[in-house]
Amino acid sequence: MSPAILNFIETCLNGLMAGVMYSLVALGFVLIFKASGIFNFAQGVMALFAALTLVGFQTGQVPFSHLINAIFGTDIHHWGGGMPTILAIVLAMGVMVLLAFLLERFVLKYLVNQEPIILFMATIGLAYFLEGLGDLMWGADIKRMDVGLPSGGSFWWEDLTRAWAPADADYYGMYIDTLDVSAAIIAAILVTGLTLFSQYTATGRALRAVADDHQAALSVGISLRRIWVIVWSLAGFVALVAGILWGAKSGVQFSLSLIALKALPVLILGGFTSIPGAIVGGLIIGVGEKLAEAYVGPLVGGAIENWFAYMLALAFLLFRPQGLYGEKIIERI
Amino acid sequence: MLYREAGDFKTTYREDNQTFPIKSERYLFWGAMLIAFCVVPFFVNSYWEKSVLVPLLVWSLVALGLNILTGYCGQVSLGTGAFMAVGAFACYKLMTAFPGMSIFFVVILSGGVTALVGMLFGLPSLRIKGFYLAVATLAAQFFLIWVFNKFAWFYNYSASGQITAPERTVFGIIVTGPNAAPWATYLFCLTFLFIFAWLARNLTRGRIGRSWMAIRDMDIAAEIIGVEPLRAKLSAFAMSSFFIGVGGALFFSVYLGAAEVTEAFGIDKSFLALFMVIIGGLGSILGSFLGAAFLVLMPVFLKNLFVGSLGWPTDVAAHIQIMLIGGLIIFFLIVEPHGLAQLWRLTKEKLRLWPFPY
Amino acid sequence: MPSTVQAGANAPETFPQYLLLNAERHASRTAMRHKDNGIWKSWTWAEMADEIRAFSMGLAAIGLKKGDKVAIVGHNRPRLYWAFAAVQALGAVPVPVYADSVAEEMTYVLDHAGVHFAVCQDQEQVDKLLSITDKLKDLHQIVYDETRGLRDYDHTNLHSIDAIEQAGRDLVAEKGDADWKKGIADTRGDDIAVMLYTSGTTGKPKGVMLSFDNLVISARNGNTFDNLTKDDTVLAYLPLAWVGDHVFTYAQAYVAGYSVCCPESPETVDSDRREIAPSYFFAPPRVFENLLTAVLVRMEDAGKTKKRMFDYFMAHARRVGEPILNGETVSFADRFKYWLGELLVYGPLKNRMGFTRMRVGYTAGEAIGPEIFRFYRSLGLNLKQLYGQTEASVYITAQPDGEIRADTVGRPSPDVEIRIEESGEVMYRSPGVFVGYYRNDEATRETKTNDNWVHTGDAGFFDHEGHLKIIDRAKDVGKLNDGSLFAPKYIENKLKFFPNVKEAVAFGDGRDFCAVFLNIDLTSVGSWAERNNVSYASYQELAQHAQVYAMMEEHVRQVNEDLASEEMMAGSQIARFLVLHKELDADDGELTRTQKVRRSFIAERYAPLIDALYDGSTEKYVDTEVTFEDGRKGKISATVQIRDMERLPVTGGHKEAAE
Amino acid sequence: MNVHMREDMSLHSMRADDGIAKGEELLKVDNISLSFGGVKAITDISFDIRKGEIRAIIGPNGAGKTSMLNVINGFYYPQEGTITFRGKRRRRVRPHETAREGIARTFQNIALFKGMSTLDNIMTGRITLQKRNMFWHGLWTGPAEREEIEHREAVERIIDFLEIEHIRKTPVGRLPYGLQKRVELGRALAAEPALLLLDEPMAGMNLEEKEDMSRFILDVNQQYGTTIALIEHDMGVVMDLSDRVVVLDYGKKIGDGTPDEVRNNQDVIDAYLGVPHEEA
Repeated sequence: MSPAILNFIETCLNGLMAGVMYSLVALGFVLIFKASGIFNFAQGVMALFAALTLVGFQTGQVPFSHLINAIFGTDIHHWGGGMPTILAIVLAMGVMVLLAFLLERFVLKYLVNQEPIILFMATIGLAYFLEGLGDLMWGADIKRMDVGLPSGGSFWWEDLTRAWAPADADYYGMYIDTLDVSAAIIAAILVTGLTLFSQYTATGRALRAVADDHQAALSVGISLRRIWVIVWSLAGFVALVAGILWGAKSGVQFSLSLIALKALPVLILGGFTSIPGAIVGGLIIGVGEKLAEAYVGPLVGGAIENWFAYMLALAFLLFRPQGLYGEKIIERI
Repeated sequence: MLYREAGDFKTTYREDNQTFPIKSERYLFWGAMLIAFCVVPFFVNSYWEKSVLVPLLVWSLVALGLNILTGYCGQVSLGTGAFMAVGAFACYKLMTAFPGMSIFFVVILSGGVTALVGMLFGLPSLRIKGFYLAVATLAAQFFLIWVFNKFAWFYNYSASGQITAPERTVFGIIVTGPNAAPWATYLFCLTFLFIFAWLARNLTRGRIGRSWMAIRDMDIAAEIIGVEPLRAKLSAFAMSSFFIGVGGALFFSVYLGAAEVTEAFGIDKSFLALFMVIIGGLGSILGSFLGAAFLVLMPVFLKNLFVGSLGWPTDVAAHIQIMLIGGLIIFFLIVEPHGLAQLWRLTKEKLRLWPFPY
Repeated sequence: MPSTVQAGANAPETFPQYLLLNAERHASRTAMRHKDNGIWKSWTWAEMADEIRAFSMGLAAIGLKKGDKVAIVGHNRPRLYWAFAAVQALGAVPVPVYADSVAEEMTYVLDHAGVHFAVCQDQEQVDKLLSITDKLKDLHQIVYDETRGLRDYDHTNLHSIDAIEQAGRDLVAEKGDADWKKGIADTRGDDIAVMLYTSGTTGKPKGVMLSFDNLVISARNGNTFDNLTKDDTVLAYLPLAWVGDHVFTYAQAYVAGYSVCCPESPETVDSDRREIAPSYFFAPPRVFENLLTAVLVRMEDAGKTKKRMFDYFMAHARRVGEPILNGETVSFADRFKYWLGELLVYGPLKNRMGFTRMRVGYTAGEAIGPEIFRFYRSLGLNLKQLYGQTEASVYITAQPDGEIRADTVGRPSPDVEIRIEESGEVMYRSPGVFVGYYRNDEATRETKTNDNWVHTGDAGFFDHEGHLKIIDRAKDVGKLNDGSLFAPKYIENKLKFFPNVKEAVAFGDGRDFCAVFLNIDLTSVGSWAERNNVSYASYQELAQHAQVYAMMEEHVRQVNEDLASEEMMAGSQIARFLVLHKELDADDGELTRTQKVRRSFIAERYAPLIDALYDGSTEKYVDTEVTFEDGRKGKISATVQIRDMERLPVTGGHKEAAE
Repeated sequence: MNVHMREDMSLHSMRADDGIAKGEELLKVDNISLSFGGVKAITDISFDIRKGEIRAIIGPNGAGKTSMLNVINGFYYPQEGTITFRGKRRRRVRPHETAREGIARTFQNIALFKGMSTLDNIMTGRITLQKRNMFWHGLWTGPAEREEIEHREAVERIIDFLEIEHIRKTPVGRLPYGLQKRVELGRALAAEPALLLLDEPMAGMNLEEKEDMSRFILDVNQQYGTTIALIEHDMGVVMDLSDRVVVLDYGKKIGDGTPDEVRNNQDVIDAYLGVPHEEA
């Protein structure tokens, strides 16, 4: 095959990898929207917060160290010993579940049947709150996320693909980052796990029931509050995984929380309520973005990455306002 | 308790339909205007002007604009930051291209330009609603910021990519640029706010206001009784962008002086504007001012509290400030989803019904 | 614009003449307002005169002539008030009728008055009249104000006021209003101004004929008595056919020139009163009573703090309010606390009730509970009592500012002479005395002596300050064996003003002492029992409960203290009382449908108990037949306790009636 | 002294007269068929509405009454069939255009604007008659305000007509069901319609409220000459109020004529008594 086609394949592959990352974040949105009708804008910040907590535990950082120093004039930062990664992950997951529990008790309980715009606003408030909390607890400097995932180029793949090109072409094989590969695998595992969970387990069915109709779910005895704690913990778990993968890729810093904005077009394409939609949507956006960057970018001055996804979603919306999988909206009067 | 309405009856529809039907409130309003226009300018110093008054006035204007779109017409928009940027850049280009033109008309014209851009990005609202529309406006936000960043023509090919406001005068008084007197900038912004608040009041009291609110409350029924959705939604986008454009122009020329687009007009500005409208109160002009005041004054107050009196480092103070803002927004949405304006209306109603329970 | 009046130099004698005068002197002042379609429409005196002229000449054009009777049926509407003057300008006589009365009631009145024309408000009234035209042989023209629904009625002798006024305007344009004005100039003081039918408590309603002099002079005296001027405003909300409304919103308005405001509809009277805030307000006690209960009920579900504050300041007002209003000396601390109360409670309360600008307020028609009367005065409202009758053009006695008592009706009004017959009946003579009852000379002779003194039918006496006290209907007043006056209603009213006493029946005429039956009020005594966890199985058991008797004894003792303070009544203090084991009920014939005691029936049915009262026994076994709600008959038997009360010596003399 | 409003009760002060005499055909629908993705809501229905009459459309639940109403006012566009209104054949239009032609309606389950008061809700009915553009409204004092007052007077006459003065300034969300229905009728009347579509105006009302609403409907028809298309279940009401009746069942027309003709029509009796219906 000619280098041009190979380059195209390479961009597509990278696009798919990025797409998986987007659908991972989008998954968090879908979970919460399905179960509580809340469009959780804070999913991105939750990923950042989870990542910060994980790194904080790993490196043995003292939480709220800045605040303590400011109040008592002390100067403590670390308490010596770090923590094995697995324990750090479990602890971080524990913090996320605690966060979910507190959230349900102090916020969601009061916002039960508010209009969607009010709920949407509450999650933006939550995003600000978590961002401030994360910085306050673990400090705002950029941290390195290392959980033992392989990273760096995959030489094996590079040699294999070089053989596909004709000998004389000066083609040096495709560059695939192993981290992306492992991320894709983890995401795939997570997605299948979640789909199985929601389809076949009792709580999964309860979760889908609540998503359809709160009153109906309540009437058959499903405790709305328990379901919400579960859902937000699941979203916290997805955020943790996303935080790890994104953190490993581009470091744990504020820009991590902006991935939420990336997930929006994915949700538009895939529809807010379907898990497969989130996955397919993520892949489309990932590939689309990379291709646009590669082929359209140079014509208009490059860096079109951050707005292209929106334009794509917008164009898509104008033809199918209810997204990929949503049913046609019939207005009755 | 304070209201003595007995004997205050209306003999014409004009009286019945006026902005402040209750006599004591009319006096309260005009008294406040007198103080704002004639008393405050003498006492304003550069600290108060720069960090409190001018941002309050400018942000009130922006919040008012967004309230017309989201509060009165029910169209959620996350593109306020970008529309402010359009206003700012239009103002910059006009100032540099026509140095002779008075800053007053420059600001109005840049508002006009923003109105056109607003209508353009309002077109999707005809087919899509709610969250989907919010995403469409997000597209506008990122696209416009990218355009102002990428094409150097907008910032006159300056090396730093920044735009700076040259000095301009109104009736001979310097209003923009470094050596503008505090009271001049204050009065300049205040006049703008007064005119636009009066304009917003007039638009929302008659047929146009009602067609917007009809679209907001139930757009199918509104269409069936004769409200043309295209005209109503686009006029809301246009008028809202006009206000935001003027706000953006003043934000750049009078308040910042110099601005770099991604830093000055990012997505956080859109969120800030939306917070102001929600906390202030959707669908109320007073709500826009209350929301703007709350979100402009609160950080200043917190900064003074944490850094000033408690002496904490600024970054810790900044983090706590963000936390508090997020927390307060959630608190408000729980306690009073209809915002400060509703709290004000409830207290007023309680006072009028005093001593009887509400 | 009607030109100047040629009625000669002397002051106008009739209302049409006042109309033309006011059109001159108050040309641009507002005469009448009406809330219609959301806003208050107003007419100046000049405009009103112009409208009335057109209306009057239009009526003349369809055959209304001097001496005809014109029925006026409807709620308070500007055009119905104009009808009065328009009709009087032609020398005809307006006859207002209660708008809410059913067709049959209206038939008797309209037929008796021989009505030729009828001016009514809307389709509802027109239908009522059309349904009884066969019984009214003289009625041949009906005029209506609101055209709603009347468009396709047969218009041979049915006209809209718009059409009438248009015809009138054409006539004025054609040949001017000279002869109309001359007609007004010819009207004299002694012509009949209006005919008001008294609501027939005693037999069929009688048509009271009041002349212009009656009304104009009474109105002039009334205005000077309370210095009412052209700057005052009045809310017109009472039935047109009631003399109170006619004198206050028509007669005195024309004489003083103040403005009259008609509410949008009977349902919106409260909010309209708040918007207008009248400076001069007149209402029967039941209006003040309903307002007070509305206030107390709404305050019940106010927040705890607000309720405590309200009670605290109301208690303070009850203690200090009236003295401040009467200008007596009050300590600075109390005055300051009252000022605080004005800011926090009384001011807002008056504002909500629309009384902020009320300078003078009157209540009349029946006795007002002292508790209610004191409530309004303690708020700083100048509420006064007035005693009057239709036959007297309202004014007989009125309380002057500064001399206000809870249980008197004040001094004789200007130009009114009053004397008390030896039977205790109050007689009066005044310029306001009515001409006579229409087509009922025999009743006129009975009520009015030939030298113009009028029998009020009420018994009363002057207390030591010269204030008249009404005690009872004349025919019910009796004598104790020792000759002292016995007025059962006066004693019963005093007892019934206690919330725990629902009904009381007094006996004493032709006996040695006064004795009383008492009926407890189940709701208030029941809630008292609940609060003090007193258990009771039935009404009968509660009524005979020892603690309830003690409570009743306390009430009777207080009434005796009251009576003791007036020599005339000291003799009829209550010597013995018992609490009836059964509620007096209209189903058993013991009360009339309007809850008034049927004395003779009770005397005969409870004869054994009455004998027990007077034969000194301390208890009496009795069983009485009762009809239950579902009509079944049953027997209730009980041994009823009888208590003796000691009678206090005459304390008389100290000013304030016992608290 | 303020100027007095025109006292005459004529509502049709602003809408141009359409030159159709009373009793002539105002609206004609021919062979209308409407389906929602395979589900046939209406099949081949034709009937006409004459000017000045009260035309009832009755039928059991799900017979396609409301869908037919939505076709008449342009909310749905039928797959087959033609609609001629005032002699003009109607092409594919948006609902707000039919409102401008003079078709107003009330809704089966109330569609009032919760964010506004009774007065504002009825004023929105005037939107098709108000002309002043954005500029004048910005200025307000002057022509825009005069126009607003003129329309306020017309709305006040309607408020007076419907006897709802006491709730003029209350938000509609707080009103009881019966009053909300009356406000909705007020909003439709405010548009001074040539054809007024009433979708079950008396559903969920007690006897007294029904009598009031019937009186209002009759007054509107007689006093203002408004042609009314009425959907109603209560046969008693239909028989008293309507001049002619169309009976629909399973999306087909099974009866058309005066109330008496329809009452004795066997198909109608079957439809209402639930005789088993052979599938179309």
